[in-house]
Amino acid sequence: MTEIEYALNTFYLLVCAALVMWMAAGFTMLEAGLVRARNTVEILTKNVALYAIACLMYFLIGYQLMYPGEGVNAFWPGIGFGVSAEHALADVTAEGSEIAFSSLADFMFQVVFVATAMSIVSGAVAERMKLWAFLVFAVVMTGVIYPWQGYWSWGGGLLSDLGYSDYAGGGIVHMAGAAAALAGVLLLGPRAGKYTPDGRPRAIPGANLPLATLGMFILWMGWFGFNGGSELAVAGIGSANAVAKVFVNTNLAAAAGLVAALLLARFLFGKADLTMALNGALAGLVSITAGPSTPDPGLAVLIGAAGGLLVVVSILGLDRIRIDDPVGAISVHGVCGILGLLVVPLSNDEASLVGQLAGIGLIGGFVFVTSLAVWAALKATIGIRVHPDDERAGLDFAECGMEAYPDFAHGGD
Amino acid sequence: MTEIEYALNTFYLLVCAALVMWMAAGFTMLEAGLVRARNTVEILTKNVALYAIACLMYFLIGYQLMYPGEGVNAFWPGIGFGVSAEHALADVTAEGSEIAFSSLADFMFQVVFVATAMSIVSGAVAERMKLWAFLVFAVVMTGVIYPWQGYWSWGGGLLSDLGYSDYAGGGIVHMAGAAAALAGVLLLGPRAGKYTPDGRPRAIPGANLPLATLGMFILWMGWFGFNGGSELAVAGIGSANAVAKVFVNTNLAAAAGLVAALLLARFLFGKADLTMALNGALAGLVSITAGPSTPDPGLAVLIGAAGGLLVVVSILGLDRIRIDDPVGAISVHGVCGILGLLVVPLSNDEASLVGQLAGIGLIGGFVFVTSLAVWAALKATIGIRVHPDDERAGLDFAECGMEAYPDFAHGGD
Amino acid sequence: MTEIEYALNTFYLLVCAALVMWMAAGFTMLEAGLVRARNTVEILTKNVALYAIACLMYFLIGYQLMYPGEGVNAFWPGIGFGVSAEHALADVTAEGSEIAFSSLADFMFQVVFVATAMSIVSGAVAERMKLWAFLVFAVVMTGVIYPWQGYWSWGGGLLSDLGYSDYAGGGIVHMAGAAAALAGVLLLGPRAGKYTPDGRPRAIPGANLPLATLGMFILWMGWFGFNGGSELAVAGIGSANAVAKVFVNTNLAAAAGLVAALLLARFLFGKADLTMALNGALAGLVSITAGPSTPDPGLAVLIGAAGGLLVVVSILGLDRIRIDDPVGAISVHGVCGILGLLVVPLSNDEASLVGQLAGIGLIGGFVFVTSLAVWAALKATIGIRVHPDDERAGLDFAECGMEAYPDFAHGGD
Amino acid sequence: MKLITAIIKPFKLDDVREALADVGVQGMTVSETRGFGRQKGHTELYRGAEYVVDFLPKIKLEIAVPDDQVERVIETLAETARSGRIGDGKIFVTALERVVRIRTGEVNESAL
Amino acid sequence: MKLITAIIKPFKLDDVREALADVGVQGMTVSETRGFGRQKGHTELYRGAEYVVDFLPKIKLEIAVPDDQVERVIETLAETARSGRIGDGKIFVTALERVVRIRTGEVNESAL
Amino acid sequence: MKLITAIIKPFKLDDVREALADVGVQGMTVSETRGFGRQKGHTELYRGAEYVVDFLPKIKLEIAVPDDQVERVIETLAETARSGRIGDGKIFVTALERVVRIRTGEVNESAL
Ligand SMILES: Nc1ncnc2c1ncn2[C@@H]1O[C@H](COP(=O)(O)OP(=O)(O)O)[C@@H](O)[C@H]1O
Ligand SMILES: Nc1ncnc2c1ncn2[C@@H]1O[C@H](COP(=O)(O)OP(=O)(O)O)[C@@H](O)[C@H]1O
Ligand SMILES: Nc1ncnc2c1ncn2[C@@H]1O[C@H](COP(=O)(O)OP(=O)(O)O)[C@@H](O)[C@H]1O
Repeated sequence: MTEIEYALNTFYLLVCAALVMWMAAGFTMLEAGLVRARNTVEILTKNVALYAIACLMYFLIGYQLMYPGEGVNAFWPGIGFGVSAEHALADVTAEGSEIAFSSLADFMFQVVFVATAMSIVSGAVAERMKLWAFLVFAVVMTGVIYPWQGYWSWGGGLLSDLGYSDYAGGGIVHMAGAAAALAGVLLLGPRAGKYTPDGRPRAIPGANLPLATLGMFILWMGWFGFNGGSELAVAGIGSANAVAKVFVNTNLAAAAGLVAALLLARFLFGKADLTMALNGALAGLVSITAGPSTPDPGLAVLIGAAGGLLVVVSILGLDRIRIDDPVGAISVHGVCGILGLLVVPLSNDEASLVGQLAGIGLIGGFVFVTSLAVWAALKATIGIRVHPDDERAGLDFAECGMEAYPDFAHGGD
Repeated sequence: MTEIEYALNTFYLLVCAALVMWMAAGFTMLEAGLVRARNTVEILTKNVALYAIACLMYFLIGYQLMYPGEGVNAFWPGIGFGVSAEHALADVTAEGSEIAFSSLADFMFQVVFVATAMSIVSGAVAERMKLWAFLVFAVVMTGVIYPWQGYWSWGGGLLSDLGYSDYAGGGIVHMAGAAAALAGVLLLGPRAGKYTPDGRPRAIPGANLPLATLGMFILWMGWFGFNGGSELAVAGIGSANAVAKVFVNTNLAAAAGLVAALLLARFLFGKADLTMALNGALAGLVSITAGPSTPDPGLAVLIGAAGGLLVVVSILGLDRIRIDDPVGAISVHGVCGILGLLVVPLSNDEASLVGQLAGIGLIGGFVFVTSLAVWAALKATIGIRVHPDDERAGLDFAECGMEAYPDFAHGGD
Repeated sequence: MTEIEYALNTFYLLVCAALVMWMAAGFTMLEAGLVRARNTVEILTKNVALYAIACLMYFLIGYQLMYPGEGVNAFWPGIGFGVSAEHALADVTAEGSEIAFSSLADFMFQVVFVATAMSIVSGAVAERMKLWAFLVFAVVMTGVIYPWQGYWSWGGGLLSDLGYSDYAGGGIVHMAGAAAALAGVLLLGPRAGKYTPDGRPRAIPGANLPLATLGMFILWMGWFGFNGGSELAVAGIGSANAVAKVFVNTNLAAAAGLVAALLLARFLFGKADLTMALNGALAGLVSITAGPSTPDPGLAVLIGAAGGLLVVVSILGLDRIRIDDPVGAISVHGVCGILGLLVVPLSNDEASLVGQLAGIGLIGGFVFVTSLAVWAALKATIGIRVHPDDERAGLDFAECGMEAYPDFAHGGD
Repeated sequence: MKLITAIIKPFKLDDVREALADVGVQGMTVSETRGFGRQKGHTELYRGAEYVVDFLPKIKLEIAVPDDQVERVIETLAETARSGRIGDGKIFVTALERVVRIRTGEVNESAL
Repeated sequence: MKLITAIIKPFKLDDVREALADVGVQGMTVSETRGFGRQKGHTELYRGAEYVVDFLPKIKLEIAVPDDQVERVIETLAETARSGRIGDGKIFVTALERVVRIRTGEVNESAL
Repeated sequence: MKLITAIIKPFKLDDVREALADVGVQGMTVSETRGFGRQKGHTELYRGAEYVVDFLPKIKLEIAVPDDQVERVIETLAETARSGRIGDGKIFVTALERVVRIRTGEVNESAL
């Protein structure tokens, strides 16, 4: 590696990290837009706090857990703390050195990924979960559960050898986040009033759709960093071309997901459902995340469109079986995360369907089970659900003592 | 080109593309802030969908139409599909090679420009146009009209030889978008209630000025990518200096436009009109877009200030002649787009007034006439204007079946 | 310097400048969220205008004042106009040249810093100051006061030799902005109704907490440019590593500040106070700004946490002594700015406590006194406080003639 | 004195206000409200789940008038607020026992 | 005819509306309002400063009914709006002297 | 029993509420509303086009009181809501035929 290549790669990773950090704002706005006004402060607090907790926990123990260098065994990485030592000039420029970027830049890029995984959980359990129970879960998820399974693939553990291919984390980040969310939702139950006594889902419209739309745009923009940075190098013709392809495919998959979801919703509901279009774009993004560097742009369009269609069906389906996910996080990140993993072999010879299924089973299973255990422990101790009166009146007063929009008359009860 | 130069240029183009993509969010927030609450979901849906459509259509046929390599003739580029082949290492590093960046990075940078042009249309026809008619127009505009005229200048067609100079698309993107918007507005007519029976304009205040302000900031930030990326190279001292100058001039022109519009509005209206200040900043940005790399910063300030003054006058003037443009898009992008083209020869010897006038006439005329034809065809078939009852009650229920701010009491009727 | 190094450094500075420009949007949203609805248009107008004024004044005289090359003496830099000449290829690539980036890129990066300093003032004087008085102050502050004291340290003046170390401007930018704000607040007095007749502070909740949260995220993101760009070079292994460390420390300090403030507020108030968490993150960011490149990440966490605790105490304290600062700007930028300066010697041998104290005294004293003089002059002439009726009814109609949210019923009086 | 309360369609407000001013009404109080009646709401879908918008936006006017103005005000209201389509609204009349103008302390007819 | 005004807890609105429809009420007007009464509000802290939320969200229903329906409507209201907890609200009855249906000009009972 | 409806300036609400509590009023219902009267609105410009803000923000208080409290409440209202400037508002008094406390079913004076 020359100095300038190392420098360019490092700068590129940092720019991408800043973009992924920005996704935290995207999740926050998306969720704040899709809940009712009376639960808005709580979801804002949850989101800013989870990002901070993720950064601190991943710094404390997560990063060394996920990238131990040499793990204890293929399943268990062992314990470590802090970040790795920075690279010295001589090591980088040594003949045959493959050190491509600053180790702190690597940490920076990795730390924002765990925050993303955690943000996914936040939306699914919105409008009824206790804030502090959620934050305790965030400590465990970002410090242990996420990095542990991350070790299996990106850290050199057992999935590395099984032909599991997950370029930017469609499974490791998105499906993992969704699995933790699903476990939480199952223990938590649907929001009060979400279902009629005879079990039909009721609409609970989000309070601020411009915010939700802004959130989608932020996520889309941040995803250029999420996927584009996952090439981990840009300072050569091959890697620069790869990054460019990832940008193009990411953008096209999102566009196709949006249009597909918009059209399907139009067909099903007779109107242009904005929230489904937003979810469609995100579905397209998630669907391409496991393999954005191998498909031709035309295939990326198809993958994104498949994600956009699937997400609508999944949201309707989960709603029907009483899995109440106010923002559609489980469908977007879980269902489409799986879709994205399964289509990787279409364009990537190094991936196998078996390997992908192994990854889905191992990551999904591990995160779901460990999360369920943590949620259950929380439920048994401090409780995970707010009091019904507080849920009806809104979590904002109960948990945060303030309103999101105090100057506006609004229909809370 | 060395590998590292190619890599840096490619990365730079991708970063700029991400910034321009972000402008889509800027237009969305700006427009969502300047319409009434009851038309907000519709304008959000329109904006997210048009961005997605622009990406897909430009991928499908627009890019090859605009950059056919060898066109059929100076006027008609011929038909092509998809993106170009990526560059191989050997070609890039060959002696005397001028291949400066990844071809997919180029596509990525180009595709966000067509989305910008389309976003301009959206605001002008707000609060009364049918959503689906608009989206059909978007298909034609982004797939054919925009790339066709783009071929004439950037693609090597007839304007290339006439001394027409348009660095970042003040005419090709902004004036073109405004011309399509004007054609639509003329066929559509003003919003119900916009004029008193005796023809005086009535105020229809926008529902959410913080959003509009956010939109302006997003656009300003994105414009660094829009103009800054249009140098198409950064990996040398000359090009790096040029990009830096473009950043500085873009920023100063916007600042000057903002202050000039604020002061003029203060003088005319006796108060500090925020919306005029926002339009002033955008006017400054548009005015410098056709030539941000040649003027000295001092001249950039003057150009921006001229744009800021002009936009106020233009908005008042169009309002008076019953051209109802809720967000001022025609004034900002059309009128100031023309201003920007006309001042290019002041600092750029390679541009001539005749060439600029030719570009204005050809691009403006072509886009206006073809758009008018498409709008007219839509009007004659599926119709372009919503039912008066739906317009009064707001487009959100009629087109999208939901409200933007359902939790807040508001004055819809 | 090689061409490519120069180019990469220039591009890096421009990207960082765009991020810092984006902070203007962050301050705007933060402040628009923390004031009442009836004062929102005014604060939006103030913020967009101050950014524009800062750019123009710094271009006109500020930049040459701050970086005169050779100053008249250690205290007074002398007068100059415009920007510096751009570097020629030969000069850059000359043997032993230390020219690392485009001079216009340097201007671009510097100009957004003065805007940041000015934005700090805006929030503290919100909801009662006359718009035009504020803008006149902005002209003096950004054209003269800020650059004059900036000359002492970054420009080579008297603080350069005193061992004062301020990597990214914790004192020069943040404490300076807070000192100007404090002077204004002292002359202006608290908002009507902020204190009970017997002097106890009353709550005046902000109207739109999602906006405030968005503002915090924008600031956090922009701070990567603010601190990360202040290394002023990235194109070598040493500088790339330094920038990576700055990113990591900036992010961790913010995270720690957020969590610390959230926990302390929970302990004091019994609930999760979102606005304190937001201030805590910003406090962490300010606290690390004076020295983000020297502490180990663990120390950065501690510094950020200290900032987060301090900001809560400071906000409560200032509130008690009737210094009414609606957004907490003086605590965040002033008090934590000082904290940040004082902890630099912990990890940086080149800084001394004496030097830091000298900087705090000189910069803080100079900016406070000169600002006080300007505010006093304004008070004596055009007045700085709006009429009590206008304050009660909200500044928006009085100063801007429009409402921020006209479609929503709201409780203005 | 009577208190005349009218529930009207929001878009009629400006016309009504002007017409009332023309017949000498010098003051009124206006509120946003929602109405439920023969005019049916609409069923919408949000993310596939149904919801009924059955309370439609209406404006409530409250106008205190001296007895001799009652007829004229009711007539004017009924005429200008009428669109002829279902949901035009109602006028309710109740007896007012006393009126006080806060600023001056004047009472009854002179307080109007 | 009477005008029945009920102040109820917001979450009871749907139940009340349905029950009223069941006993034949064909129209009503609904407003958001805030109530102050025996049900105490709560004290909150915003950035360390106290504020009291003492006006609690309530819904106001206004229902014009012919005399023979009054009892039934009041009973239905009282039953369905009751949660048994403090703050359930009040029902007020005033005399209605006249009602006009704007659309048709019908008056009194036939206007309801 | 009477229903006292007062239209007041919003910034007077806190004072009025406290003064009413002092004279023994235990409950009231408050709404945001807009008033039109002698107090003129203001003309503004939005992007150069005129618009008139002629409905000014007001607060409506509704207070049901037993007959023997009527005078005191009216006086207290008039005094504390008075700023002496145009637009201070009105007090309207109507007869209340019946009051029900929903929680307990109590009626009339004991329901207040
Ligand atoms: N009995 C009632 N009591 C109170 N308000 C009523 C009553 N009936 C109707 N309204 C109000 O009048 C509005 C119009 O009534 P509706 O029955 O829809 O149409 P119309 O008046 O044309 O017959 C309703 O939306 C409601 O606000
Ligand atoms: N005297 C009154 N006049 C008008 N409204 C009242 C009065 N007393 C109570 N209310 C309304 O009824 C609501 C409930 O009253 P409250 O005293 O809290 O409980 P409860 O009715 O169960 O005794 C109040 O919030 C207020 O809106
Ligand atoms: N005839 C009326 N009927 C109902 N409300 C009225 C009437 N006249 C005035 N009001 C209400 O009282 C408020 C104050 O009245 P206004 O004439 O402006 O001042 P003042 O009461 O000081 O003479 C108005 O804004 C309106 O809400």
